[in-house]
Amino acid sequence: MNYPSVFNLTWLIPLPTALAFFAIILFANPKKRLSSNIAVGAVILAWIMSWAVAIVFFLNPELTEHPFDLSVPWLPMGTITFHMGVAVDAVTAGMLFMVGFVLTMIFIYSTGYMSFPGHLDPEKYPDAAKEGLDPRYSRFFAYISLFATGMLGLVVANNLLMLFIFWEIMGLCSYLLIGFWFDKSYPDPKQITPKQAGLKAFLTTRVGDVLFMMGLIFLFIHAGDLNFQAIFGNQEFLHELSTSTVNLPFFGAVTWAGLISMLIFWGAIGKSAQFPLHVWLPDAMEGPTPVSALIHAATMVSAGVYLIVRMSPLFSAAAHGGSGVMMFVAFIGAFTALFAATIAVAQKDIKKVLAYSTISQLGYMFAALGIGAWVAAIIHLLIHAFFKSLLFMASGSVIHGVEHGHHHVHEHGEHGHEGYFDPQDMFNMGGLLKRMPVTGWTFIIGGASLSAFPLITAGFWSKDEILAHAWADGHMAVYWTLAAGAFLTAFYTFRQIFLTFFGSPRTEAAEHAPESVRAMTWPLVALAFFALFGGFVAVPEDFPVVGGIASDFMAKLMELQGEFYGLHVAPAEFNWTPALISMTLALSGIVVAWLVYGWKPLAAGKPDPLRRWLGPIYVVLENKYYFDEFYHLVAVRPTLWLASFFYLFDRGVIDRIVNWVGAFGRWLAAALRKWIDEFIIDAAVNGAGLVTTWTGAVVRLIQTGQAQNYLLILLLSVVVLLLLIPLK
Amino acid sequence: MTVPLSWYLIFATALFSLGFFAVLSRRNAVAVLMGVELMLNAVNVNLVAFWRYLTPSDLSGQIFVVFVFTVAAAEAAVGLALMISIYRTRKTINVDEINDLKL
Amino acid sequence: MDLRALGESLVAMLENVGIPHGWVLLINWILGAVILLGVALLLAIFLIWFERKIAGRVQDRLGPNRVGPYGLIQPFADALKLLTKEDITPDKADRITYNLAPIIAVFHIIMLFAVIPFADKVVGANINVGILYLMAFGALGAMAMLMAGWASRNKYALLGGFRVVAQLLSYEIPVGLAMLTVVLMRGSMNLNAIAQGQGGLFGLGWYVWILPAVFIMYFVAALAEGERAPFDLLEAESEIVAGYNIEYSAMKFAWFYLAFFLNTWVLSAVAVTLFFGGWQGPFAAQIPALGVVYFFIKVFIMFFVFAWVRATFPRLRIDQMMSFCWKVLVPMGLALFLAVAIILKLGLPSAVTYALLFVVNIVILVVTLKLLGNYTRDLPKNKNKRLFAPELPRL
Amino acid sequence: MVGQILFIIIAAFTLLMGLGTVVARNLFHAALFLVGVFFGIAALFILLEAEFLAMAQIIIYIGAIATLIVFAIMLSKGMMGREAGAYNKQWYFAGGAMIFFFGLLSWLLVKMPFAATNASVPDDAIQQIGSGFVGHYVVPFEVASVLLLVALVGAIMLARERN
Repeated sequence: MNYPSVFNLTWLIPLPTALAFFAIILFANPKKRLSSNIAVGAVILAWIMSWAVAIVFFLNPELTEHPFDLSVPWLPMGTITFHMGVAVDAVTAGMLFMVGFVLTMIFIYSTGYMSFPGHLDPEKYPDAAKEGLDPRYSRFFAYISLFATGMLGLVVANNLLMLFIFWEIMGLCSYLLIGFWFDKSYPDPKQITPKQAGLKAFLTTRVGDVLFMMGLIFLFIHAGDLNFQAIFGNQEFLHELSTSTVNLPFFGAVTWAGLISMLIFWGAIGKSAQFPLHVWLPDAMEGPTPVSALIHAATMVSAGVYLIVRMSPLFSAAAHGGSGVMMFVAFIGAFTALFAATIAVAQKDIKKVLAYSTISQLGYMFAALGIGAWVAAIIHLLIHAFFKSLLFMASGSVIHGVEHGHHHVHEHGEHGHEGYFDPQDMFNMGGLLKRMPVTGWTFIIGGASLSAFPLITAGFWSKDEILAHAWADGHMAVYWTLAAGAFLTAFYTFRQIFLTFFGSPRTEAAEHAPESVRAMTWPLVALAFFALFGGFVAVPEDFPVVGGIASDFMAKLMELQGEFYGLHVAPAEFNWTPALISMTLALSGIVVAWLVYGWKPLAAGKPDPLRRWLGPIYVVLENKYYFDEFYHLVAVRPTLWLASFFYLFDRGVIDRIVNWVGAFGRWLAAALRKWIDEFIIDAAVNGAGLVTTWTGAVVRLIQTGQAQNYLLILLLSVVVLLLLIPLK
Repeated sequence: MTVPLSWYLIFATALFSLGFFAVLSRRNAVAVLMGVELMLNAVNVNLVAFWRYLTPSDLSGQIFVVFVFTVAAAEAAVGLALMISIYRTRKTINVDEINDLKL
Repeated sequence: MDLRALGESLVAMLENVGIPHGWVLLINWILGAVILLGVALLLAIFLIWFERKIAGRVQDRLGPNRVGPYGLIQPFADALKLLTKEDITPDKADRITYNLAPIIAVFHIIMLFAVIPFADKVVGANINVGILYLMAFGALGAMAMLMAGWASRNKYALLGGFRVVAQLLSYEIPVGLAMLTVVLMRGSMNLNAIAQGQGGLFGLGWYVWILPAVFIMYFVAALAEGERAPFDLLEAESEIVAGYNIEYSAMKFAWFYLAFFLNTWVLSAVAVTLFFGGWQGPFAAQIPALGVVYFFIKVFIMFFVFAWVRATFPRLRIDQMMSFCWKVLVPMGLALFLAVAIILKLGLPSAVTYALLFVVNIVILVVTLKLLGNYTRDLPKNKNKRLFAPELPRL
Repeated sequence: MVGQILFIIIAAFTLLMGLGTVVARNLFHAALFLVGVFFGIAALFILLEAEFLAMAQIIIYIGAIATLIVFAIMLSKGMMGREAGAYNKQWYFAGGAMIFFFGLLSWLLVKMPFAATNASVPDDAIQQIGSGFVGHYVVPFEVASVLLLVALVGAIMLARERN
């Protein structure tokens, strides 16, 4: 198979950003603008290369039959040599297309966003305040460059070990970036600070990652290799894995395939913030908004979905072997989709709504994977990344604007501190569409796409595909759960839009909010393009009217790739019933949102009307079903209690034993010193010293200190050695 | 290939011996350095001769000669710099007057 | 008429006489060497006249015009004069080295003639490391001048010798980079193969169209390698009187003079071979003798440009010259080399590759000139900076 | 036959130059003799059909190393130390040892059997060397380049005037 030579660039894709990371931390750190220029330049290079690879792949669908794979030996381990390398198949190409572009947009956006933050005291950082940039501006770009390396590396990796390494790099970056403003604190002690949020995210995902690594180890024991094509190209091996069983305590006999895929799925649950490990993602919104867009919407959280997509042959083998793991995936996905959507309804923080919406949308993807709708999951993954990063970045722009408005009022208006002002609270906004037209309209486009506004948005096509599959394959429970989720999605999205952009400003800050700088608005426009038209790569062929004129090349490509991996994904037959139901639900969600928030805009200081209507349910939703409190009770408290118990045990029992042993040893040593040390050892040491002195006095005569003299002796020794050859 | 391999080897041995003699007995450090260069060249001749006569199809011999070139270049640069530095502090580069190895 | 036939018939003739093959080859080689030597010496005589004539015209004079028609015999008269002059060797000079230096100076240039392809197959030694050979024997020139400078026992000569090392070794790097880029382009170090690779109608395949920036880099560096103005710091009479050859007189001086002109001619010949298609021209493939004609025409045009530059530009300061090499030419050369290597590795169709190479060359050239311009311009931030001021890092 | 004569001429020339390098009292002359040795070795390389190495030998040894040595000698007149003898106290002993060493090694080499082949050099030898550097020997090649860089920086640091 001859590959287009541009594929040789693949292994270079993660490199520019990695170099940028080192260049920034080692050299460019003191120069803020230089750092951001390095990072943006690197990511643009990566973008160009990834698009080159992706587009060449799209133009040659026959490559799905021969995914590109390039390996070099890496770790020799006994008889097995571990290879590292890169691979390109349709999934990789799609991901490269999305990741490269979104990363670039977010990097550019960040150059505008990371201005001097409101929570810092300008007098403490005079230089940074004068420049108007965050004091840790360079560090931010170093981190996101490293993050970009992790994401691009994860996408192009051709084996699970490399994938895991990049996965963990992203985990580290996520921790560093969520806690980026680690010195920020709030007047309310119960509100989570960035430092705590970072720690929480890191520890929560760790639970999933440990299980994921166990899955990897089991897989490696069985396969002896972690290369994707080596594992998935080997049908016999997969079959064997799905038939051989292992006895587990509590669970009884399960197949190896089922166990491994379950463990790996837990990794994805942690990374993609699915129930029950979803708690970290909303709090991760404490990080800067580009980070939320980058990590917690477009790329990192979708890595979990990507992982399951990659491992699909294993999952389907497990399902064939009678394991319920696919059902579990579908259940977790569908449940999370609805569950997170309900929480999103009652949030007042503009980013938290989006965070829960992300969890919910990832749930859709997992549900799709669980019912075997492989193609629909990937397409929704790609399109979701575009519109969700758009939404996050637009919300960041809004926050920026409101914060600026606040400062404006603060400086020019009355000088008294009127208490803590939360620029992220939607109830402090309103009427922003007039003040920030670009942000507003792009946000509305993204929101429409998220709510699956029929026909003209990308989100409609991808989400509809999932629902159509659920209906066509007879997964009614999944279908109705997701459909209910779709209604809620439309509702909370437009609740957000009406609260933020329509009506009249509810605070002075909102009244004076300026439009953001161009570095921030242009990426929004670029992403809005994809949020609107990105869906036309996967319009079902038999969809009335539109199907005839739009394209579905991406879906076709993914189907071909699925065939190659032995996954038979037939496109769902078009059926009016589910399509009409989902369209109606989406539109009615929008209408309900308009009736509640748009018809009569909320006045300043008024509470959310939902609170009156839903009563206690609203309180439960507002508190996220008390999950944090529950975990605190179940996991954190017992751990702390155990720790203090062990501390006391350590002090009372173990330390005492150790001290006794020590005292005995000292007594013994004193006794021995008196008898053995003085008469035997000291005498021997002194004797050795005397002998050394005497020998040295003789031997020093041949030390002349002249290198040539020593060399001569060396030569003579060589001559003697040579003489030994003929004498032998 | 009318020249026997042993001629090259004897030639290289002679050159090596000359170089080694310079290293052993010249007083001036620059002359010692030149002796080292002679030795390295003798080694190169051996490498190339063995390559040509024993394994002409495998070019590792030539590649090693190139590595010797690099090392020789580095050696000359650092060696001369050392001599200049030593001359600056001790006003001599006569090797037998530099006997700091002896305490 | 086929020039190759001449050599073959000679070999056949000698073998018919009954001389063993090995000796015939030896005789053939020696004969070829003698012919090349003759060509080189005659050429030098003509070149001196040519350059003096051009310099005269540029400076609004007539140039040599007394001896012979158009002054053509003038160089012979000069040579005669130099031969009859007194041959002085300074008292304290190192005699052997002093006398060896001019010999090596001419010898290394004549050695270079061996690999220049005058026409297809009309080459002294058609070796496959031709470019390396050029660089290797080119480097010997520095040695000759160093010897001359040291052996004269004159401080100006010694200073000239130092300048030789600094200048020639530094400028060998851009010259080498330019040659390497061409080698990369052609995939061969054989000079004849490089000339053959530049076919195409009306010289469209010449590398100068594909790699214009590389050619410009080569040309500038070749000016310095040939010790020609504006880089003739080695014999800057206003600074070090006459540089390394200050003590030389009579015929020994003439040797240096000869080497200087032949060096320029060889540099032009290499430029023509690498960038202007060598002997390529209409019908050169059918009639090899035409190749020689084309080659000489091109080389003389190139030589004319060299002479033109020499007669026109003033001399640079030594620190400017060194910084120009290390801060402008070397980075530019590295960038070009890298860019060409990457583009060739992409495996695009050849037309696209050539277009891309051209564009990249122009871009690198423009960027270099732009940076250069920014340094030269009288900007406020450049107030306290001299152009190419030698700033050593404080460690 | 011609090859043998050529070899003898070149080898004799090279050894003579080598002797000159070792015995010349004037360091500048020794350096010039050294250039002669390098030249002779390059000629031997050509005789051994290693043209690439011959050219590299001239470029690196004559163009760079010898020039560097000559330059260093010219720069530091006081370093030459003419007043004292050229050899140290152990020179006669070293000379004897060297002659013995040479005789012994030559005898061993002549005695030792080497399986010389008559195979010819591959046509694409230079290409093979090139691809060897970026293929099988890429790590040593990179290490060598780093070594050169380190030597460059080190030499500058060492030779710099300190004040």
